[in-house]
Amino acid sequence: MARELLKGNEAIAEAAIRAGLQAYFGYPITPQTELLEWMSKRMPELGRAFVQAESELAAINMVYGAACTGARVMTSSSSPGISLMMEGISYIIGTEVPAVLVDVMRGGPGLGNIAPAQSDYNQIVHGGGHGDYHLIVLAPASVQEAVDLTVLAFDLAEKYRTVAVVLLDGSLGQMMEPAELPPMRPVKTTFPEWAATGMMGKREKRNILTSIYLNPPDEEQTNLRLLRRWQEVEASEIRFKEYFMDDARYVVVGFGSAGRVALSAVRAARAEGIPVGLLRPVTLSPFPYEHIRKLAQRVEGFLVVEMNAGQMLEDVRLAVAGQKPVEFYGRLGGVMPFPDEILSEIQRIASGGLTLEGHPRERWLQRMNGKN
Amino acid sequence: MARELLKGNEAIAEAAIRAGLQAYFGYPITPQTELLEWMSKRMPELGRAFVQAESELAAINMVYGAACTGARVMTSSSSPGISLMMEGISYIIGTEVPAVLVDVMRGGPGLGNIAPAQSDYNQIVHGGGHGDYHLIVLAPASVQEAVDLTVLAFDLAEKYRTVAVVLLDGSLGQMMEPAELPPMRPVKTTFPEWAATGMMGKREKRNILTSIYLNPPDEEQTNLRLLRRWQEVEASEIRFKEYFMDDARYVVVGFGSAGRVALSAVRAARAEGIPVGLLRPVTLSPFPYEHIRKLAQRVEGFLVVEMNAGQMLEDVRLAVAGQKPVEFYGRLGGVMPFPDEILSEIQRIASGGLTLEGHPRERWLQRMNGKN
Amino acid sequence: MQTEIIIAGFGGQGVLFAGQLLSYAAMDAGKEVTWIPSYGPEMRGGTANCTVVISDEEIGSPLVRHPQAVIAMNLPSLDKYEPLVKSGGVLIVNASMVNRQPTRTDIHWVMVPGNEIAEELGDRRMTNMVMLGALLANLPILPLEALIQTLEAHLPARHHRLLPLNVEALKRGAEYLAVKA
Amino acid sequence: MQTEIIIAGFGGQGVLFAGQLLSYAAMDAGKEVTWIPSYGPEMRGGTANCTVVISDEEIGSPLVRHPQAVIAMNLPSLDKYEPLVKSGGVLIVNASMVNRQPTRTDIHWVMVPGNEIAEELGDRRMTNMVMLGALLANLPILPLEALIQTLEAHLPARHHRLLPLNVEALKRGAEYLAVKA
Amino acid sequence: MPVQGRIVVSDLYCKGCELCVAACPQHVLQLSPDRLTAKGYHPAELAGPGCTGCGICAVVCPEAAITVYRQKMPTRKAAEA
Amino acid sequence: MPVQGRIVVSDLYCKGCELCVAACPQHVLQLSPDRLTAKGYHPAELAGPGCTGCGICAVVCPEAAITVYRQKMPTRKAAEA
Amino acid sequence: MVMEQILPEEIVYQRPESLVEVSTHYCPGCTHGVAHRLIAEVIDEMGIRDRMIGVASVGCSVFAYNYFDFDWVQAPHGRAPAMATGIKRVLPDRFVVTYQGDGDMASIGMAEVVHAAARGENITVFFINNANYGMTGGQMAPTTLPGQRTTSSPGGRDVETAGYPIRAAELLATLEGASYVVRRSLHDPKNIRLAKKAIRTALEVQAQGMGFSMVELLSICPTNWGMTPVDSLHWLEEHMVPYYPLGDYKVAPMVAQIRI
Amino acid sequence: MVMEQILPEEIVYQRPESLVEVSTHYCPGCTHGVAHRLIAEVIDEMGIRDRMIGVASVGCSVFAYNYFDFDWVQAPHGRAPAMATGIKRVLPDRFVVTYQGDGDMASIGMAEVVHAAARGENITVFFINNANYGMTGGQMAPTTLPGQRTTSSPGGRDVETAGYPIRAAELLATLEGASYVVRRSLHDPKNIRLAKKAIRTALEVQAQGMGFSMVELLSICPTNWGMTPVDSLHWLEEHMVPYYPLGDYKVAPMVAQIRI
Ligand SMILES: Cc1ncc(C[n+]2csc(CCOP(=O)(O)OP(=O)(O)O)c2C)c(N)n1
Ligand SMILES: Cc1ncc(C[n+]2csc(CCOP(=O)(O)OP(=O)(O)O)c2C)c(N)n1
Ligand code: SF4
Ligand code: SF4
Ligand code: SF4
Ligand code: SF4
Repeated sequence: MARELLKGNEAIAEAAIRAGLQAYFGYPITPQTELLEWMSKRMPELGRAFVQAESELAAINMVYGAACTGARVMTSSSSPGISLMMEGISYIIGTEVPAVLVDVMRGGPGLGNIAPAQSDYNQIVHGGGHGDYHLIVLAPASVQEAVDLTVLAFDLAEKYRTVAVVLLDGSLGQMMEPAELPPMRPVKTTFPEWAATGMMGKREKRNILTSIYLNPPDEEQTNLRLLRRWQEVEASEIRFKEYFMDDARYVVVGFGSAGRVALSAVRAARAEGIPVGLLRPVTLSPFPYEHIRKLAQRVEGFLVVEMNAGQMLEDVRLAVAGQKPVEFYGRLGGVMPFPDEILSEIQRIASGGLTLEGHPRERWLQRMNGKN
Repeated sequence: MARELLKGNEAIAEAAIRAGLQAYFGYPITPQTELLEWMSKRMPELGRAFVQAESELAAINMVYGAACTGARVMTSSSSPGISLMMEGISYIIGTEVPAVLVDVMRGGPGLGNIAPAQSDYNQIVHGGGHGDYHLIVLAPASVQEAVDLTVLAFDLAEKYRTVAVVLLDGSLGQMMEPAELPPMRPVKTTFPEWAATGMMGKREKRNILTSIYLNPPDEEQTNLRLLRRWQEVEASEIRFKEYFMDDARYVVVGFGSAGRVALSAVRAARAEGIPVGLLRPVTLSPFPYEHIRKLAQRVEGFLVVEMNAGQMLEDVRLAVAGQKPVEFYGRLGGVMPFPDEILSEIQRIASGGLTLEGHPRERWLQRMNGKN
Repeated sequence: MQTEIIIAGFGGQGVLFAGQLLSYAAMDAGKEVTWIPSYGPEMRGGTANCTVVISDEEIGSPLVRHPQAVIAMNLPSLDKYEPLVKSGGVLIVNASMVNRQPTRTDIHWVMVPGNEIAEELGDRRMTNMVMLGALLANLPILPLEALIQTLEAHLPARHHRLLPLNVEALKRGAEYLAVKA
Repeated sequence: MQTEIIIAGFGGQGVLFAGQLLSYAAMDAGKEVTWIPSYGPEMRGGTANCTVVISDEEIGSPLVRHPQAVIAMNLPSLDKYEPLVKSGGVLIVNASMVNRQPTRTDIHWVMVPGNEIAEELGDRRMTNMVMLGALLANLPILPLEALIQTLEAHLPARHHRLLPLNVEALKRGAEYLAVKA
Repeated sequence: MPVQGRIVVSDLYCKGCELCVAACPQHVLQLSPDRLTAKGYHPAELAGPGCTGCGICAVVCPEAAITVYRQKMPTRKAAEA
Repeated sequence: MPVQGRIVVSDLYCKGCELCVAACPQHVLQLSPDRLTAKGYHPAELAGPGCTGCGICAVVCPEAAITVYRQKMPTRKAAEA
Repeated sequence: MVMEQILPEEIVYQRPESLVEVSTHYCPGCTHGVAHRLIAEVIDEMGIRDRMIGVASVGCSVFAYNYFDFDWVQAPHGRAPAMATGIKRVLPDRFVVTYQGDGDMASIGMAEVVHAAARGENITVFFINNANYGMTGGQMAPTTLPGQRTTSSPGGRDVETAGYPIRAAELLATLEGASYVVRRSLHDPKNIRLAKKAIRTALEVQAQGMGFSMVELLSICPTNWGMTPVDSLHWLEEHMVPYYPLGDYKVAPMVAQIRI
Repeated sequence: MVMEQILPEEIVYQRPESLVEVSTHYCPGCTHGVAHRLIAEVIDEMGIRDRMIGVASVGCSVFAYNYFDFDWVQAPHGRAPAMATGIKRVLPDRFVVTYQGDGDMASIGMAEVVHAAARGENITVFFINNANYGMTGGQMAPTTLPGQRTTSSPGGRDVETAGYPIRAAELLATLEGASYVVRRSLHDPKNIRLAKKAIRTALEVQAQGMGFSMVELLSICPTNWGMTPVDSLHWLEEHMVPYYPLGDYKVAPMVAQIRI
């Protein structure tokens, strides 16, 4: 297929459709709305289900219902809307049915604004819903990657019977880039064994999909089963991209848009002869802890760059485990960093600005006192 | 005041009332319901506001509204209900108005069960709502502490204009213990400067309470202001309790009920001559990172005990930063550990079962394979 | 010094109240105490139990795997808790509701026909008090008098007419064993 | 090699479309390209701009502080972006909508009476094409021909009757400078 | 002579709620005074003759515990419950 | 002779939406063909004589941009808008 | 069910096939059981068990899935109509029903049921109105009567502060998308029979793709009302029926044509 | 406002004091502005500006607080009635009003408005029905008319899949707790005057502690409808008014006595 110039939101929508999406349920919210609008046009055209739900709460529960049939389903929203989905996400994972969720993040907290941000990281990656659970989080940094990861999200969600989230910020949702869409996969015509589809003369036993285990030991066993399945995910599904890492003595770590802004900065630093590389986690969950731990053995320090106040930072620090200094640079509330800001952080680090003392967030906050 | 035998849920309710609670909004959910029921009786008796909301979503937004007047307000719920409050919590924090929330945790994910659990730790402590924010989390381990921390929660919420959460598990909500209630404080009759109370001829300028900052740099400044306020909280409000720590070579870390079960185990271990102490964080946020970091310099290893799959564990690991081994023991889905289980973990550690390799959760999961 | 007691039976047999009374008495005696029930919808028409821990110092775990003492108000409770009583501990069985005796030899167990004694007193709801009396006669954590005072102090006024009967039931439970022994 | 272009003006001046056309052309020429708009409700009746980055390799930041080239369709855009153009860069100003000339001396700037030329062509909506033509004449990232082909390829069929006019506008924009120079 | 019927109450389901007893137009049902189900309820039973097989007990039984039998009347078809 | 009035349109508020123009029963309003507000709108204005000060323009104006004046009629009190 | 005697007997009533052969967790006398039985009977009669997908809600009926012998899912509190929508849109030829209490549907789930009705979603909602929250121990529901004592309205529902009960059938009937909205009661054999007819009609509405149907069933909660089951039925009749008039609140013209 | 001429002139209309002297962000001709003005006029007339607390919702009117000169809070999407409840319960003698769009109130916020009404919460809801989601760019709202094209019903609202519009006034009128529920329109001077009267009545209802009041105002969204403001008013009159009949849907007996 040829490359087309596609807007992130629309590219994700079309990629999902081509991945065999059977039903979409969503609610408008900037900067995600084009995704819903695309669906409102294309899904009925293709004879597939589209419902503009009355709210994000309803949308996630429509997804939950449809997911219980084993169909390929998704919803999408942005930060405040995602907060409303937390109960539903916890139920979906507790029921072990597959679903895909797209979060096009914007500035918060509260109503905030509609500018690009990455401040839902913790909410998505570390469980904004109640109970112990993990879900798969894919963080594209380009429209092409958004397309590819959307398709992957469906496959992973089904493989592990869990929720897969495509997590991006508003700028990527609004951006146009050339990308190649996948070929149209046929829509599934069969439903999995476990699904609630009506017995239809095909099964003797009814299927029950639920997340209650009133007896605590049963719930514990369920939790343990989910954890073991998560171990499989961790073993097989960690993905990341590296740039200029061969001889890197410093590593910038950033995901999504922050990662690609960092790429510009790393290139500029390389042009100045600074031996810095970039690690861009593609799966935020499972997170490349082990890879970073090993990296920490050979490099001199890390710079984590995010469009939030240092959320993934803590995961990097967990992985580095005190072996090497970690620094942080973040922009907040819908502000996107420019490459030159990151470049000067890299320069600072390369010229001795590394320490194992204190918390990188504190130092960053200190440096931010001057800004704006 | 004399000690009375009080049920956790009811003790919290009455403590809140005596702390000058002006309005309560909530929705029934086990194992928290007695709290709401107590309020339904006492608040009208005292001529204060009680509303059984139509949902947790409505409850948190009633709290939000009432908090905007500067009144002392609270809601309470349990895990799935708390998930529904995530958007509201993010707004309240973004608007910088004070409110108190009680989460009496139960087994999850999904509908789960009503047995005691601690699996909302991440949701509450690390931001289950969208956007960057911090809130204060207090974790009582006894009815008396529940009483005291409830009162404290109001004071801290007001002092820092944020949300303070009293986080406990169902067993503590249902448990009766002797406790002394605080004296009845008079209800506030004045409202703070910033509150939306109507101008009432007292102000020239209207007060607007909002969480939108459409211009990203404004939102960034707001975020930074909140972060700086959070630094003050971190500097002044960290609380924890220690037992047998003077000569401890191993440290068990556990909060709430898990912490007190661990106390029994630590005592038993001490009786066997094992030099183990207990650290029970009382504030989970701000978390005693620095204290644990320093402890790590003098002890040989840590055992984190939780009624979840290792959520606070990661905070302990962040604090320890690879200095010393950390082990984990957790029970899930509403199962409470017995002291003997923790004792045998302590014994295992004291007899050389410590390593810096791998992740403690993996090892624990391995050990759990045999259980039940 | 710490003592753990589990009181178990059907819902409606007053096991939660018996535990609360014990807890009140312990508190009044200046001890630390925790009372923790099984809870939830499964209670409805099902089994109920509570654990009481009495101690001189801050209490750790409110639940114990191996209690010092158990009152088993019915057969399922006997079946469930007999194996769990701490070696050397006490097991008080409501003989009226079970069809077997305990089999353990490393614990002190007694059979008390709780329902019958209560019915003799004219009120079957007193079974829990009878059993509690029997417990205290076998486990010297608190004097019977303390319990009676507590009952006087904490029984809601509207139930005060039941006080003498409760006291009598406690005493009869305690005596039954004295008599038997 | 990477080139960054910002096109800025009022909403309704077609700045987003001009950027998209440039992006399409870059893509058709086998380049990497990103197009990113300002977005949101503030657009309504307000200002609009987009940033286009064209490169031979994977593009990092889609936003740049100091673009290589700017088309300023109105005065606020001139005020905002003149200081930001990279030293040595290009600034194309819609002379019809501003009342001043740029003051920087370290950049190459040109004044193009976009609206007037478009009106001469009979359609004021062609202003964006005129300006784009002028840009390409000053910034040799893509031949004008490539843009025209792209226009032919991507303009929706229902707008095809507008094609000649668009082409003409592009050319006039490019020529204006040639003439002027 | 009225139609004759009988009912069978399943001990697995019956919870002794007495709704059938109260509803029976012939007043021929009772809770068994001595029998206990495995769950500890006194189940409903026919107290004596007179059941017409009208099925009203079954209509009100929340546990679907009752099977109703009626003497066959070859001439007219029994109305469905 | 009909009552005489006049209106003043505030350039700060007016967005040239034309609702007042369409609503004016005397057809004496227009959008200023040449004047532009700071926000870039052609504001409404009286196009000529004939305004009765009826206030209908103000009733429809979404921006509360119009102040309406009317010749004083000492004898009867003007109805409120 | 084996016939025990060889007599000229016929079975005039037996437990429906669509009910699983297990004892329920409901309290003795609870009319959740009656509602279950009626639904099962109708499903048996229509022969649609194989095409049924139930959506259980949160409330005493949370375990409904243990009692009906067909596929079930379990919804978050109040969200059953949304889940049902999700299922129905993927599998339009299945019968999708929700079974919801008054706390579930009329309190936390109000938005979802209103919008399912407004969309004319081709699902059926069985709404059990027992004037309180049963499962959590008898708190006030949106349907609790004025003055009614519950564990969260200990002085009796005070309409000044707690407002007035919601009549869900009347409310949903205002929606054009709703095709069949009725209220029935389970307090005596006659009304139980009428309830069953309504359940049948509702499922026929769904069978014929006519859109949203809802059957409200007045029900008892002897445990939390603190009455015997028999007294509860009387209380229902005396207090609830006057407040919640039985009847048909919306019968779309095409529905009126259904003959069952 | 300075009188420019010394003439026997009087001001018969001027900008209300309760409006702040700033230009709004609304599109030219948007009747959100008319609704604002009417509310401000009534507040001026009643002299209650000092006791007002507004609850802004999420939609084009999110910044309402910038335009009214009294205290405001800003609610999450759909939750304004819950916030208003919280405020009113703490400060029962203040005037608490919400200002909500149709997406906000009739879609995501359905449960909150229904329950505020059911509780008879002594607040006033101003409900701006413009048949689409303005702020997010003109998607379908629950009030979008059958066949109406929006950015999320590009082929026109298909009632088969998207269901039927919700008539919020009719729906809320079924609730006993609601005291005053009416629908008005802003499409011409006469209707604007009637709308103002309704706003006045609603606030009087609140002043007298009579409970929940809601004024639905049919409104235009020229930007997303893709029409001029003048054409939009005609479209409203021709298409919306027939679907959303103007009138009083609930006037509690005591409210009927209010004379303004
Ligand atoms: C989000 C959420 N809130 C609250 C609960 C607790 N809860 C369980 S059942 C129930 C009420 C059920 O009442 P109703 O719907 O009337 O059904 P009934 O039990 O009376 O049949 C509540 C509030 C929950 N599980 N989830
Ligand atoms: C939880 C949540 N969901 C979605 C949005 C996005 N959103 C903002 S305004 C709006 C719709 C507003 O429409 P309406 O209420 O009709 O008001 P109007 O703009 O038409 O005046 C939506 C969906 C949001 N801010 N929060
Ligand atoms: S109605 Fe059913 S459950 Fe109740 S007593 Fe009769 S047979 Fe038993
Ligand atoms: S109605 Fe108001 S805003 Fe519109 S043109 Fe007239 S004065 Fe201007
Ligand atoms: S609590 Fe009430 S509703 Fe629930 S099963 Fe018992 S009687 Fe039925
Ligand atoms: S988008 Fe529509 S509703 Fe919003 S301000 Fe513009 S015209 Fe008004």
